[in-house]
Amino acid sequence: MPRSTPDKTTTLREAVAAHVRDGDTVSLEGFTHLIPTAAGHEIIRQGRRDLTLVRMTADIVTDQLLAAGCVRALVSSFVGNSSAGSLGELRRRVEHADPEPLEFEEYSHYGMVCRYLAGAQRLPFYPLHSYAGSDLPRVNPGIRTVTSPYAGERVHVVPPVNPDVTIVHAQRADRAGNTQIWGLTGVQAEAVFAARTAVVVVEEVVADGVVRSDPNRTLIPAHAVDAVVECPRGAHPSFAQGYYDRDNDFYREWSAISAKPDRLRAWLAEWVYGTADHGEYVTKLGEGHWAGLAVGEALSTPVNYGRRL
Amino acid sequence: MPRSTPDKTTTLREAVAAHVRDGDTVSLEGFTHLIPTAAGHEIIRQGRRDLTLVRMTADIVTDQLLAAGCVRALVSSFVGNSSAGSLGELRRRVEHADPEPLEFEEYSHYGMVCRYLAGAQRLPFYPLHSYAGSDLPRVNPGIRTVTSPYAGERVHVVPPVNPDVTIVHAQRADRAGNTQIWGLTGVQAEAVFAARTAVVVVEEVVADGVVRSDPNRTLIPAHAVDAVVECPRGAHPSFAQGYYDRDNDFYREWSAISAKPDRLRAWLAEWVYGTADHGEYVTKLGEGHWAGLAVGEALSTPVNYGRRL
Amino acid sequence: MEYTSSELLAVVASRELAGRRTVFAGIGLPTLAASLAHLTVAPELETVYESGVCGAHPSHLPQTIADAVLITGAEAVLSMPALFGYVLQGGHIDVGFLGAAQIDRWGNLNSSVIGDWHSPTARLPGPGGAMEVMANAREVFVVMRRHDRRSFVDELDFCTSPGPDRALAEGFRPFGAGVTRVVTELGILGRTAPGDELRLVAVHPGVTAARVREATGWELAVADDLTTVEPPSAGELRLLRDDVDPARVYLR
Amino acid sequence: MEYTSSELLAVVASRELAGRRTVFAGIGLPTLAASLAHLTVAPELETVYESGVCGAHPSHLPQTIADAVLITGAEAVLSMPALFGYVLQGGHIDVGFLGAAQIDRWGNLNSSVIGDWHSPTARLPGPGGAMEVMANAREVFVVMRRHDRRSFVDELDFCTSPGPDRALAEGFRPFGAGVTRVVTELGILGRTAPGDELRLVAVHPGVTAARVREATGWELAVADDLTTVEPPSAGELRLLRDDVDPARVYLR
Repeated sequence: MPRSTPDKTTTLREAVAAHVRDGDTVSLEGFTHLIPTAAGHEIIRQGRRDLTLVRMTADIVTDQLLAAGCVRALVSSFVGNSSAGSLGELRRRVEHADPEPLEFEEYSHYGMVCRYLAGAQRLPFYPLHSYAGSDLPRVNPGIRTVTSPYAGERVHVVPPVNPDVTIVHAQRADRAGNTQIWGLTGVQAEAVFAARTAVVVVEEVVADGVVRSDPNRTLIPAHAVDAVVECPRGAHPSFAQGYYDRDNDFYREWSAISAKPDRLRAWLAEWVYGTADHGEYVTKLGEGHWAGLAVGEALSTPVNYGRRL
Repeated sequence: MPRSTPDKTTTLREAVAAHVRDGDTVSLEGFTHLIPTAAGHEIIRQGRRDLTLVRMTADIVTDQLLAAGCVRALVSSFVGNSSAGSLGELRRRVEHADPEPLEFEEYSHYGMVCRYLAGAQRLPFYPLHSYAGSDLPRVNPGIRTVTSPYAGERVHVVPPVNPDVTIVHAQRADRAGNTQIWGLTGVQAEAVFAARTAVVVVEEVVADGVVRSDPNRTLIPAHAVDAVVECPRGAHPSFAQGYYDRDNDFYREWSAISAKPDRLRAWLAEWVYGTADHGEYVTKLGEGHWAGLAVGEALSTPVNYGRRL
Repeated sequence: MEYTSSELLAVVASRELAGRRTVFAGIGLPTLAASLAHLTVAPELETVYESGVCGAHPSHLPQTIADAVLITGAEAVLSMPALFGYVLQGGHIDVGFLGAAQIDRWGNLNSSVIGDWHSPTARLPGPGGAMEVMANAREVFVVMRRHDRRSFVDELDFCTSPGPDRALAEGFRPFGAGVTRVVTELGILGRTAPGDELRLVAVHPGVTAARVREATGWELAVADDLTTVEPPSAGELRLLRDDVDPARVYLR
Repeated sequence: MEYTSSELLAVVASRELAGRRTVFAGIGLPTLAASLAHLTVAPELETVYESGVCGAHPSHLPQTIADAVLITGAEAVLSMPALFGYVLQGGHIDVGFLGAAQIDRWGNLNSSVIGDWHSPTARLPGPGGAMEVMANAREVFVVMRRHDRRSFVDELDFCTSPGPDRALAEGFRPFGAGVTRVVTELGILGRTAPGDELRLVAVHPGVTAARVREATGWELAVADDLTTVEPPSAGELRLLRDDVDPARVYLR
């Protein structure tokens, strides 16, 4: 009676080649945790152009995609290098159209979440309470209002976003795409469900039995996933809970790297164009570097799903 | 730096006495799994009246609350004894106003889910695609439409529900109310967040460390919970994944019990009014009965949350 | 080989799942059909249950859509907001199985009441998630064990789960095709797009079109290329009996 | 005992959390304040982070709101739809901490741009979840290290996160009170309800009302019962230095 699950595993190179096209709307999600950096780097290596990038927290990987000339438009709710400083390329493009303008659609965090919720649920809009009195609706015509048919009060709404492709990073999946995430889970499931195509990049592709021992841990079921890529350490410089820690030094360093266009481009030449794939990037960082990001063990107490006797 | 978590543990008798009042809107959720039967029985024992009961799948415990005269109005999306037959008392009240009428508000399953979603998010309405062309909006004025301010299409909406109290059953919680559920999780978290007051009944109150070893398993955080009650086997005749199986024989038996008003009332006299609390009900069923519902072990593979070295 | 009516319906429904990726199944015949399809025409089919289970691998044949054996070993268990909102309304279901007390010629379904909603002759369980399946699955298969004029009616007492024609008439753009297949003890009714009536497309061996028309509460149209259903093969019956339902939970 | 400006701000902010059940905290001073409050005025306070963490029990002082040490050992980690939708918009947060580049007399905040939004002099990080905290927390505390006319402005360049007055002016009924406390290096501004302006309610020892008014970009009103802030006690400082931030991550 069990189904035989399809095998959707592939390489990052093949997944990006097959699913990310020039002009696409691409969502890369991961809130501080599990940022799909390796996927961003592969998009840069393959030279995609005119992308509309959708990402709540536009941070280092966004700055890199901008500097590589991949991005025409950005949809985001926070454009900063976390608390470590600024995104140099982003600021140059927004403040000085240097080297070219950037179309920018600004929402709040929950506004972005609601856009994914509407997209995932095939709704024409999603209501929220955030924008009453803000100047944001004046510069973003996507933010509108609806009048409730009950007490008649108005409420703000945002439109759905349905990315051509969503790419997320996760700890583990089976080969069919059943994806398990723990620690911060952010908006990854909604971003995947909202997308026409979805690629999941994981630290480990695991045996079916591992996933099925804990089906509640599966936040993204196989039918929502088109490709599964095993790419260990693919979230660096962000972190993967239980696998490696955040590279806080690199975040601080990025503010200096990105402050100078030449230095930023030299960094891309060395670390992205200069590496054939994420495996080379990982090796180039060196085992000493990775040892500094290693984490210890804090295992969850197992739960019993039960078995019919 | 750690906070000292508050202790909200109490007995079912005290929780119902403190939080369920005559005339209240009471939500009891649990979709086949983890139905808060023991809480329903305690409401019957304490003789609450004029309740508006909100429950997606109005099943055995609903029929019992109706028969005990606790319920004036029912809000539901499925009124049947699962696939095992009918709810006798409910049918008598709806079909013949026997022994008294029942106000009935009918939604679909997702309509109910959306009412909880709106309630939990403090939204004036929640949009969904279910009702286009159905006769249900003709008999339920709560189901209305809104026009999208984007492409101008109409979409149906439902109003929020904000129960005076929501009671759910779960596998385990800590004494502060951080509640962990696995297996079917239904709409329990949303029903709790939508409520003004929430009572969580659990198979086990566990040590803080058990909950904190797996924070992603916590679906209901402490701040949303007002009372925590340890009540083993409190979901019978429904089941608790990993604790005991569903009592399918009792489901089938209920169709016969509830078919006759006298027999139903005799059942209540013996099993609810005739037991001081759920502990007595469990004992009265007998260890032989419970042995038939026992389940074996199927443990989840632990995940590593990591520890800073 | 001899076969029962349940076996016939399960086999016929399973064949209709060829090439489908996801099916939203209820308990009983739909679960039998989906399970048989795994072993025959659709090995990679993902079965989704209203309770939140995706990709179940049960140790025993489930007795409810929420049976504990569906959860243990499943690929994913989702909350109801995710299941109904993201999976179903999100458009991820290829085929939804539904039953009903009444069906009309456009595939509209009644599962709420017999008689008037406000004072019904018989109060039925109601919509559950059927309305959502109808509105959001790409197509819907109905399995009705009994084929008679009480169930196949000219006019529904109440329309619980409307097909796309009724949605269109009210100015809403439907997502799915509504009911495309009705499998009964007498044969198969089919329908391809909004605007179509259900037509008799196949009869079981030994059943005439006239007998089906007689059992139907409206003037049932018959397809020009009416065929006879291929009876369950020995292989299909063996799989159904030995692998899918060896304990004879649903096969009677 | 001597103390730094950071220690002063953390201690003063922690005292304001007395009796509160839930606080939505950012990293840095708000985290220090909440952690100190656990040990002093609000032992049962639940700290909630934008990242989804509820009831953190970190082994080390966190460096970001998503630091791995906040997750391991936490009471709950929620998805962003649950955190923003159920917890924050649902009305479960008593106090939200916010910072900003600019604040005006009604407690409206700018964190988006200096200059015109379409061609800014300086592009700042933007709203993040600040707009949601402002709209949905019962009250908001602002901690601003620097108190000067560049930050305390007569008119915002852009209103990112509006207080309830601006919402009311547009016909929306606000949920929370907006900014009720602004703690700075010079003192404390306070405000109780929509319609109120921020007023100087307390100054730090050695600071005059005139100096605060001079550093504020609008005609700052001064409370009749202006008080002097009680300096950090030896006990508060010891807890802050030895228990809350022994590694001096934020205390400088």
